[in-house]
Amino acid sequence: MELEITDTEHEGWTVVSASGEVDVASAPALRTRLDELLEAGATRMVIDLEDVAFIDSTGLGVLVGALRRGRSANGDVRLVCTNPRILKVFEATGLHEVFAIGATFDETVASEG
Amino acid sequence: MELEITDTEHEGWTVVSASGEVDVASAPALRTRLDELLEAGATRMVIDLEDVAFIDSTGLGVLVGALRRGRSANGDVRLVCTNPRILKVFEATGLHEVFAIGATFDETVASEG
Amino acid sequence: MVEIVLEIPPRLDYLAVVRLVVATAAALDPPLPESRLDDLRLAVTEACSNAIKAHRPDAADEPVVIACHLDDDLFRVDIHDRGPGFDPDALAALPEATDPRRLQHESGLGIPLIKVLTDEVTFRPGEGGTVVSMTLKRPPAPPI
Amino acid sequence: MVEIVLEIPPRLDYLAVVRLVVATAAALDPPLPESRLDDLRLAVTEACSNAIKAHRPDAADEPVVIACHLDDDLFRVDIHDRGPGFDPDALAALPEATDPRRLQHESGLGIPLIKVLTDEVTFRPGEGGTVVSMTLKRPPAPPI
Ligand SMILES: Nc1ncnc2c1ncn2[C@@H]1O[C@H](COP(=O)(O)OP(=O)(O)O)[C@@H](O)[C@H]1O
Ligand SMILES: Nc1ncnc2c1ncn2[C@@H]1O[C@H](COP(=O)(O)OP(=O)(O)O)[C@@H](O)[C@H]1O
Repeated sequence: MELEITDTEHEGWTVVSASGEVDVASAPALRTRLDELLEAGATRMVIDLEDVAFIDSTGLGVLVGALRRGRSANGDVRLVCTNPRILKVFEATGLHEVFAIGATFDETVASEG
Repeated sequence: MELEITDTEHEGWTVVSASGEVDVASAPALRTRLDELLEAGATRMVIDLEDVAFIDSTGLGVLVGALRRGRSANGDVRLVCTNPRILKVFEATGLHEVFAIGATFDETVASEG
Repeated sequence: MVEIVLEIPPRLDYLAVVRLVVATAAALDPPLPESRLDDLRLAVTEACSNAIKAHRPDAADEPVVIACHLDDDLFRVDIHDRGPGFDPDALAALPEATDPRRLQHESGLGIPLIKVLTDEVTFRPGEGGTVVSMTLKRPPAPPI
Repeated sequence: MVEIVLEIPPRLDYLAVVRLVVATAAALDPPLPESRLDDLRLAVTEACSNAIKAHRPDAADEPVVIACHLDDDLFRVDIHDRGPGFDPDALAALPEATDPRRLQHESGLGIPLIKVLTDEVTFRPGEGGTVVSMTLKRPPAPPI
């Protein structure tokens, strides 16, 4: 299962949707895309993980790196995720306390962050 | 993927629907079910392979055995199949000339047999 | 050349795993086209089911070995059992489809199918058993 | 006890095959429940990606070996690389999630994840490298 990445603008946020498996083999493509967007000034980002079937620690690391860069530019990186298989990985690593994670775009952008 | 087998009566034919993979591991279950039906007098049989994703030579052998028993009791065993992946296996073995194969129940029971 | 090897107990309920591994290996870049993957899945099932059936009962602790070799132009899978061996050329042909006696035969389609579905197949004795080698041509890699 | 062994080249693009094989083996009767299969897929990905990264470049022709052992009550997978080895107890812990310094760390989650996701994990030196052994309990077989 390949990883597909698309992005679009929505209400002042850059929404990046990933679909497929984010593992050590495919994560570099996600890192490159997020870096390009951050570089281009998209520091307020919502990453939609609804179509992600699998994520490993390298995939998580890419998200952490994006969050650091976004925050250090006074932006933020927030997540949309309801898949219990993916949420469980955030909980197993404590990263559910690092990221704002909402069930929808509206919920995640409305959260305290 | 398990093999599931159901049967029903339709216009004087016993319609057996198989779903899943018919291979050397699962074919004995199909053979047992067909034998029971033939034993019980269901010698006019339509086997619906529309939901079969895979069939191997043991699965084909089970169909040949049912055809022999059906015909020797003055009945017949006909097939419903449109999946090119399955039809290809009948063609590769010449069994498309042994069985009446139709795209629908109506087509296969209307054929010369 | 890249090699992916799978060892399984000589039991028919592992065939689904074998199909999966071999097809996944053959789908690596440059992938076999979908219809050739179907051919491969079936040929491997036939050869591996023969290998499992031929495996000596007293060698039940030793695995059936499925080795996939990925070359630039060829995908080869070798299936190695610990059985008595056999002469594939000595197998009797099945009656024609139009011959009523065809219906007497519920078995014997495995080797003929393997021959039709692969680009090449060889059978040779190997380490206490038989090695069946099946080759399918890979599509050319796209130019860089 | 049943054993299924997979050998792959030390390359990260084979991880999807590894996940598939290990999860298929673990789904054999009595199958691990779906949520434990998820745990296993991730733990195996982490251990195998470490193994591939640790594998010595001059051993690139030798495989990373993934061996699944199916016992009555236990599913165990051993991952064997040809790398320099390491001391898992010497790894520094990551900062707490609430510590702003947490964001400085993009790596180092693999071993902690493996520990959380499996029922037992051991790391030991083995034949020119490391063997990571991960065990998950299998559900009891239904009474006959
Ligand atoms: N690996 C093998 N080792 C020993 N004998 C084999 C092997 N493969 C095939 N054979 C022999 O060849 C015969 C024909 O095989 P095949 O065409 O697959 O049909 P079937 O398995 O239905 O009999 C088998 O019945 C078996 O006797
Ligand atoms: N099989 C192995 N062989 C050698 N070193 C290893 C192995 N597995 C893990 N390590 C070492 O442990 C470190 C921590 O691993 P891990 O927690 O998976 O995080 P990461 O892989 O992101 O660094 C690795 O960076 C590596 O130095």
